[in-house]
Amino acid sequence: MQTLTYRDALNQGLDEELARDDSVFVMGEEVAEYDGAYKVTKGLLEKYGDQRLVDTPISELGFAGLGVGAAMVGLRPVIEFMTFNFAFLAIDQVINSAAKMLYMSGGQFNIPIVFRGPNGAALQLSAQHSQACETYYAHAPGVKVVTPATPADAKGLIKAAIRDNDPVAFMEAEMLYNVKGEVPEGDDFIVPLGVADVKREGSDVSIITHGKMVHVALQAAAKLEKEGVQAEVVDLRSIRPLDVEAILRSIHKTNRAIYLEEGWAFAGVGAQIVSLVQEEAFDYLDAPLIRVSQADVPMPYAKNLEQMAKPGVEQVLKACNRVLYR
Amino acid sequence: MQTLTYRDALNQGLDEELARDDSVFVMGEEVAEYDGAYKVTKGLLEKYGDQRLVDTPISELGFAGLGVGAAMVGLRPVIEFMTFNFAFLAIDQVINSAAKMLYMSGGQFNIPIVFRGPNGAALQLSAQHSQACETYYAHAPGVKVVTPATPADAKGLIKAAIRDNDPVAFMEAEMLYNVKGEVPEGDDFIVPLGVADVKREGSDVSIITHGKMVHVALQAAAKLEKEGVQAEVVDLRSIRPLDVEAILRSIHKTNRAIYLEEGWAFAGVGAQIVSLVQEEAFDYLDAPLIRVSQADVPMPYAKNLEQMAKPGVEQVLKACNRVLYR
Amino acid sequence: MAETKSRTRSDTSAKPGTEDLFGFDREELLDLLRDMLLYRRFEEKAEEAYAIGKIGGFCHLHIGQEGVAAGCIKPLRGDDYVMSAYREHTQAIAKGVDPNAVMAELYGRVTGASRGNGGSMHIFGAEERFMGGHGIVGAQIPLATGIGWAIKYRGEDSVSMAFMGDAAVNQGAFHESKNMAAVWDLPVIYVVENNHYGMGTAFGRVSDVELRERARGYGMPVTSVNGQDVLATYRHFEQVVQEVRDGSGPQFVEVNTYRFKGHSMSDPVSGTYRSKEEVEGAMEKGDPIEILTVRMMDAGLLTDGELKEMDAEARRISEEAAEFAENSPFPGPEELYENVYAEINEHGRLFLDGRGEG
Amino acid sequence: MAETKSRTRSDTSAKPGTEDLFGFDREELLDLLRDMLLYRRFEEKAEEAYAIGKIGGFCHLHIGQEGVAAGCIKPLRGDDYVMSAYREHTQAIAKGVDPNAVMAELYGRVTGASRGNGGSMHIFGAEERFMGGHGIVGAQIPLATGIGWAIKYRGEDSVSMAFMGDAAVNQGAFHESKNMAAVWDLPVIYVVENNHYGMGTAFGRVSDVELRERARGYGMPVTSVNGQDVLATYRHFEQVVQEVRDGSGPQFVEVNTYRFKGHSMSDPVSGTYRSKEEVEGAMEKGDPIEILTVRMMDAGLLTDGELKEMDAEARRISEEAAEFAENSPFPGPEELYENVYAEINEHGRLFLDGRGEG
Ligand SMILES: Cc1ncc(C[n+]2csc(CCOP(=O)(O)OP(=O)(O)O)c2C)c(N)n1
Ligand SMILES: Cc1ncc(C[n+]2csc(CCOP(=O)(O)OP(=O)(O)O)c2C)c(N)n1
Ligand SMILES: [Mg+2]
Ligand SMILES: [Mg+2]
Repeated sequence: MQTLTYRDALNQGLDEELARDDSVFVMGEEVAEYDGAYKVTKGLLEKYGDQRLVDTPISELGFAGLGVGAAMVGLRPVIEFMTFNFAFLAIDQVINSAAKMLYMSGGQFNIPIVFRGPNGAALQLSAQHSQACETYYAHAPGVKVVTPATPADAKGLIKAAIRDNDPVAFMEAEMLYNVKGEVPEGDDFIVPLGVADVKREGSDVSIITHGKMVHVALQAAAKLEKEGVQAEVVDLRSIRPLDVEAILRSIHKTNRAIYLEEGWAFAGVGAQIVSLVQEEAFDYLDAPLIRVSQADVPMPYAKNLEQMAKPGVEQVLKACNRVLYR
Repeated sequence: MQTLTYRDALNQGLDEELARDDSVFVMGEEVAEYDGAYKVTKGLLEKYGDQRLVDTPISELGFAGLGVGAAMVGLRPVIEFMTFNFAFLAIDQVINSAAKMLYMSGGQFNIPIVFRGPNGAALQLSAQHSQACETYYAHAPGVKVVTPATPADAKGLIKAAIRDNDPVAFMEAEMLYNVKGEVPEGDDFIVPLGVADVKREGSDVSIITHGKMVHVALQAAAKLEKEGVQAEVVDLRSIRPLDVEAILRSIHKTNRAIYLEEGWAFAGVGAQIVSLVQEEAFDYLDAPLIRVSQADVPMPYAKNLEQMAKPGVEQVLKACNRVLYR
Repeated sequence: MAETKSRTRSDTSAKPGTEDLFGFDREELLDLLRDMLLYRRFEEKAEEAYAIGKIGGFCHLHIGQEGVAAGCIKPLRGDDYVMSAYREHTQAIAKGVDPNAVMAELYGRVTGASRGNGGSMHIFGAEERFMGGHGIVGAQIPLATGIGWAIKYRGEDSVSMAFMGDAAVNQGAFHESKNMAAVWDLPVIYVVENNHYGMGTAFGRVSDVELRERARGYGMPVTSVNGQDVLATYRHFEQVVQEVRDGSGPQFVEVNTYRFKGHSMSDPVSGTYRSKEEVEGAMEKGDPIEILTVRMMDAGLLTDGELKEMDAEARRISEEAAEFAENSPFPGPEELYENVYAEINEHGRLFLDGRGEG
Repeated sequence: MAETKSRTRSDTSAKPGTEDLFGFDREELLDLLRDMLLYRRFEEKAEEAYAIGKIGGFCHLHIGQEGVAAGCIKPLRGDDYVMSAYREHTQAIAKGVDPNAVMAELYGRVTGASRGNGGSMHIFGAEERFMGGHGIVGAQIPLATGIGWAIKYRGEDSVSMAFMGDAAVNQGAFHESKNMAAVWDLPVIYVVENNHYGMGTAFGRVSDVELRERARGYGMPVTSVNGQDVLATYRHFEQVVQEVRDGSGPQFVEVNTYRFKGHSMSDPVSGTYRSKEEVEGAMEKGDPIEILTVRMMDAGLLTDGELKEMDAEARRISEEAAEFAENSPFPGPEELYENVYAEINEHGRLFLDGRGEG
C-alpha cells in the first residue's frame, strides 16, 4: 500500500475522477495556475487543461451558483471553497438552490456537485478564518456531508462524493493536509458515504467524533488505556447519510459515550448525535452523553487563548471520566 | 389591557423605540412606502421620515452589512429581512461581521443591531420560502436569538432586542401576524431576553418549544387534558440567551418531555435542548426526550404534502404518549 | 385587453408604427397573436382559480408582459435553455411546457410540471429545457450562467437565456455572474424584464442611473427593446440569439414592459406605489396583444371574427387546463420523501426526523 | 529599497516627473517620507518576527504599497473613518494607531490594538477611527458604506474611506454597496488598491475590462492615480476628500500600486504567477520611498545624512515596537469569554459549551 499525505490522497482521488469522467471539472479560487491555495490540485491544470481546472474571480456566490447550474444539465462540478469560512457568501446557492432543486422540480433536476475545502481552525487564523461549519450544511435535507479524517478516507470519500448524484459538502482541514497514512492503490478504491469507521476498538466508553477531532480522540484513548480504560473511537466519516447503526452498536457495547467536535456545541453535530442516541438507545445509557466542543466564543488569535478555545485531549479525558463516573 | 394583533404589537414596539431613541432606524425592502411586505411597519414612514424608515434595493448582503457598519459607530439599526429565507444571502455579514466584531476588535466595537422578519413556513410557499432558520443563527456565539409567539411577547421582546447592545436575530412568523392577544400598555413594558414562559402549567409531561409551535403545543395540551394528561408548555421565547433553569424546572417536575420545533431536526434547536437536558438532568428523566419537527424534506407545495411535512398536533400527541409510555 | 373588440384605423391612429409588421408573414403573426392570447387567458384563468382557493401560496401573474414571453423565447431553438424567476408561467408555456402541466402545478397536483412539489414559483420542464422557476431574487442568474458554462464546456451551440426583473440587478449575483460570463465568453443572454417596479419599489428609487447603464462595466453588448411590441422584440432577439450562438459571448438586453396586475395576488393593482392613471394609461397604450391585433387588422391580416375565434380557442385551452388540473390527483403521501435525494445511499440514514425512513 | 543609499541625478533620470513636488514644502515632504519609512521598517520587523515564530496565522505585508497608506490617509481628518481588509498594518498606523499596539496585536498580546484577539487581519482603533481589519474579501465594503450612512444620518461632515484590493471588486458586495451609496449620496470613498493580483490571480484573468471600468454604471466619479507617487496620491485625495466632504456623494478611486512581497508569508515573492523580472522591475522603478527620496534629493531638500537619520529613527521605532510586544503579557485566561457579548443579559445562559459560564 502507498503512503500518502491527506493532501496527495485528495489530489489522487480528484485526478482519478477527472480521468474517469469528462463531466467532472474543478472550479474555485487559485485551483489551477496556483495549484490550489493549499496545493490540493497540484499538477492537475497541466494534465486536464483550463476548461477542467478553472480559476475563478473572488465571487463565491457566483461560482457556487454557476456550478449548480452546470450540474442541472449533467456536469459534475467540484467547487472548491478556499475555506468554508468564505462559503457563507455562497450558502444561499447551496441551501436554496442545490439542496432544494431536485425536490421543487418534482425530481427533474438532481444536482451532482461537490463543494469542498478546508473547514474549521488551523493555527491562529482568528475569528473569521477558523469556523467549523458542519451544522450549516448537515441541518438541511438535500445535502450530504462528509468529513474525512485520514488520507485513505480522504481519497475514498472524495471519489464517492464526486460519483454521488446529490450535492455533497466535503469538509477537509488545513491541519490534516500534511498528515500521512496508508492509502489503498487502484482507482476502484472507494469509501462509500454513510459508513462510519471504528478507528479504535474499546469496551468502556465510546468517543464518537468526526473530522480532525478523530486524532484528538485517538490521543485521548491512548492516555485512557494507560489508566486501564478501553475507549472506542467511532469516526462518523459521513454526517449525512449518518451511520446510526454503527453509533448504536458502540453504545450497546460501552453504555457510555461522549461526542467530540471541533466546532460550537449549540445545535452542533454533537447535539444531533446525542439526541439521536438517547432517543434510540435510552435504556442502554449508564450515564449522560457529554459533548466536548470549542469554547462558545469566536476563535481568538492569541496563542494561549486559541489553545483554550479549542477542544483538546484534556477535555476529552475529563468528559470520559465524567461519564465513567471516575 | 389592550388587545392587539402580533403585527400591531410589533408595530407599536417599533414605534415606541423609534420615538424613544433617535439612533434607531428601520431598513429593509418595502418597509417604508409600502408599509412593509406584511405591513408590520405601517404608518411609521409618515411619522419618522425616510431617514429612519428606509426602503432598500434587493441587496440583502449589502444592506445587512450597511446596518452592521452603522451599528459600529453607535446607531441601532433594525434590519428587516422580508423573510429569513432571503437572509441566506446576508448571513456572512451576520455571522462573520456582526457576531465576531466585538470579539476580534478586543471589545472596541459592539454591534447593537436587530435582524428581524418572518421565519419558517406560511401556507404553500414551497421549498425556498418556508425554511425555519433558527439553527443558522443560534449556533454562533455573538448572536442572540428570540422567537416571540404571542403579541405581548412580540412587543416586549422587540423592545428588549432593540435596546440590547448585541446583534439579535428576531424571528417572527407570517402565520402569527394576525394572531390577537392582550398586550400591556405603556412603553416601559419589556420582555427581557433569556426568560422562558410557561404558557401552560402541567405535571405529567413537558412540551418544550418556541415560536409559532407554541400554539400547536397548546392545542395538543388541551387534547391531552381530555385524556387526563396534564401537559406543561414551556415557551423558550429566547433561544440565546437560553433559560436553562426554566427548562430544568419543568423537567424536574414532569420527568418526561418532548421538544417541538417547526424546522428540521438535524442539529436543530431541539437537538440542543435535548442534549442539554440529558447532560444536566439525566437522573430526572423517566423516558427519552423525543423531538417533533418538520419532515426531513424541503417544504413541498402541494397542500396535502405540506400538511404532512409540518409538525402537527397529531405528532405531538404521539410523541407525548411515547414518553408517557401510554 | 379586458375583452377582444374590433378596431378601426381611426381609434388606433394614436399608436406609433402600427404599420410596421417587421416582415412577418400572416401565419407567423397569427402564431404570435395566438401565443399571447393563450398566455393572457391562461393567467386570467389562474387568477380565477386562485380567487376560489384552488391555487395557493404566492402567485405572480405575467399579464401585460406577454410580449416578452413570446418575443424573447419564440426565436429560440428547442435545445436552447430558458431560466426565470417566479413570474414564469407564460415563459414556461412559451418554451413548450404543456399548459395543462403548468396549471396542474399551480393546483399542486401530481400531474403538474413539478409533480405539485414546486407550485407557481417553481415550474420546471426538463424536456423543454425550461429550467425553472426560482424564488430567490437573483439566484437564477448564476444558475443560468452555469448552464452557459456547460454549453461551452461541451462545445454545443445552444444558448442559455436568463430572465430577471429590474429589481434583481441590485443583487450581487447579477454582478458576479456577468463578470464570469464575460471573462469566459459564455453563451448567456441576460434578459431584464424592466416593468419598472420591484414589488412596490420604483426602479428609480433604488438606482441612481437608468437600468441599462447598470449593465455597463463588463464589456458585453447592452441593448434595449420595447417588450410591448412583440414583433420588434422578436426581431431583436432573433439577432441577439444568433450572435450569441455564433460566439459573441454574453449579451445583456433590457426589455421594457409593464405589469398590469399587482405584484402578487395579495398586492393591489394600483395604490400606494403607482397611480390608477399610470396603470390605466399603460394598459390603454401598451397592451402587447392589442398592439399586435390592431396592426394586423390595419394591415388587413386579421378579421374580427378570426380574433374572436382565436380568443375562444385560448379560453378553451385555459379552461381545459383548469379542468385537467381539477381532475388530477394530489401527489400520494409516498411522494413526501421522494426527490429529496437522487441517490439513497446503500449505507447510513439520510432522513433524521425520527419519523422512520419516510 | 533594501537599504537606503545616496542618489545622484544621473541614476534617477529614468524616473518621470522627478522634479514635481506638487507644491509640498520641505516639512510636509519630510513627514511623508518619515511615515513611509516607518511603514517599511515596521513591516520588515514584522517579517523578521514572523520568521522566528513570534507572529502566527496569516500575515499580509503592505511593503511596496506604502504610498497608498500615506497618500490616501494623511489627507484625512482625525474624525474621518478608515476601514480596510487584512493588509492593513500600515493603514492603521497611518490613521494614528500606535505602532506598539499594532505590533503587540501581531504578537497576540493583551496590549495589542485588539487585545490580541484579532491578530494581523483584525487591527482596530476605535479612538483613531480605524475600523479594522476584515478578513472576508469584500465584507468591509458594505460595512464602510454603513459608516457613511451613519455620518449622513447624523449630519456630520466626516467621510468614510473603504480600502479594498483589486480582486475584491468581483464580490457582489462591491456592487450592492456602490449602488446604495449612490442612491443615498453617502460620503464614502471607495479606494481600490490595484496591485494587479489577488493572491496568484492577475486581475486580467478575472475581468474582461480595466478595473476602473468595473466601477462604471453607478453614476459616481471614477478616477485613478499612481499610488507609488505619494505626492500625486496625496494631492488627488485632498481633492476627492474635500469633494465628498462637501457633499459630492460617493466616489471611486483606483490607486495603482504593487506588492513587493508574497501575498502572505507562505507565498513566494515571485514564481508561478509573476516573474522575478516583473517584481524586480517594479521594485527598481516603482518604490514609493525611493521615488520620493530621489525627488527630494534632486530638489536639494534632503541630504544623505538626513535620510539615514530618518531611516534609523524608523528602525528604532519598529525595534521598540517589537520589544514592547515581546515584553507584553498574553491575554489572561479570563479574556476567553470576554467581549463575545457586550451585554450579558440578566437572565438565561449565553454560553452553552458545557464548560460552565466561562
Ligand atoms: C433574495 C430575495 N429577496 C426578496 C424577495 C421578495 N421578493 C419577491 S419578488 C420581489 C420583487 C422583485 O422585483 P423584480 O425583480 O423587478 O421582478 P418583478 O416582480 O417585477 O417581475 C421581492 C422583493 C425574494 N423573493 N428574494
Ligand atoms: C470571501 C473570501 N474569499 C477568499 C478569501 C481568501 N483570500 C484572502 S486574500 C485573497 C486575495 C485578495 O486579493 P486583493 O483583493 O487583490 O487584495 P490584495 O491581497 O492584493 O491586497 C483571497 C482570495 C477570503 N479571505 N475571503
Ligand atoms: Mg420588476
Ligand atoms: Mg490585489
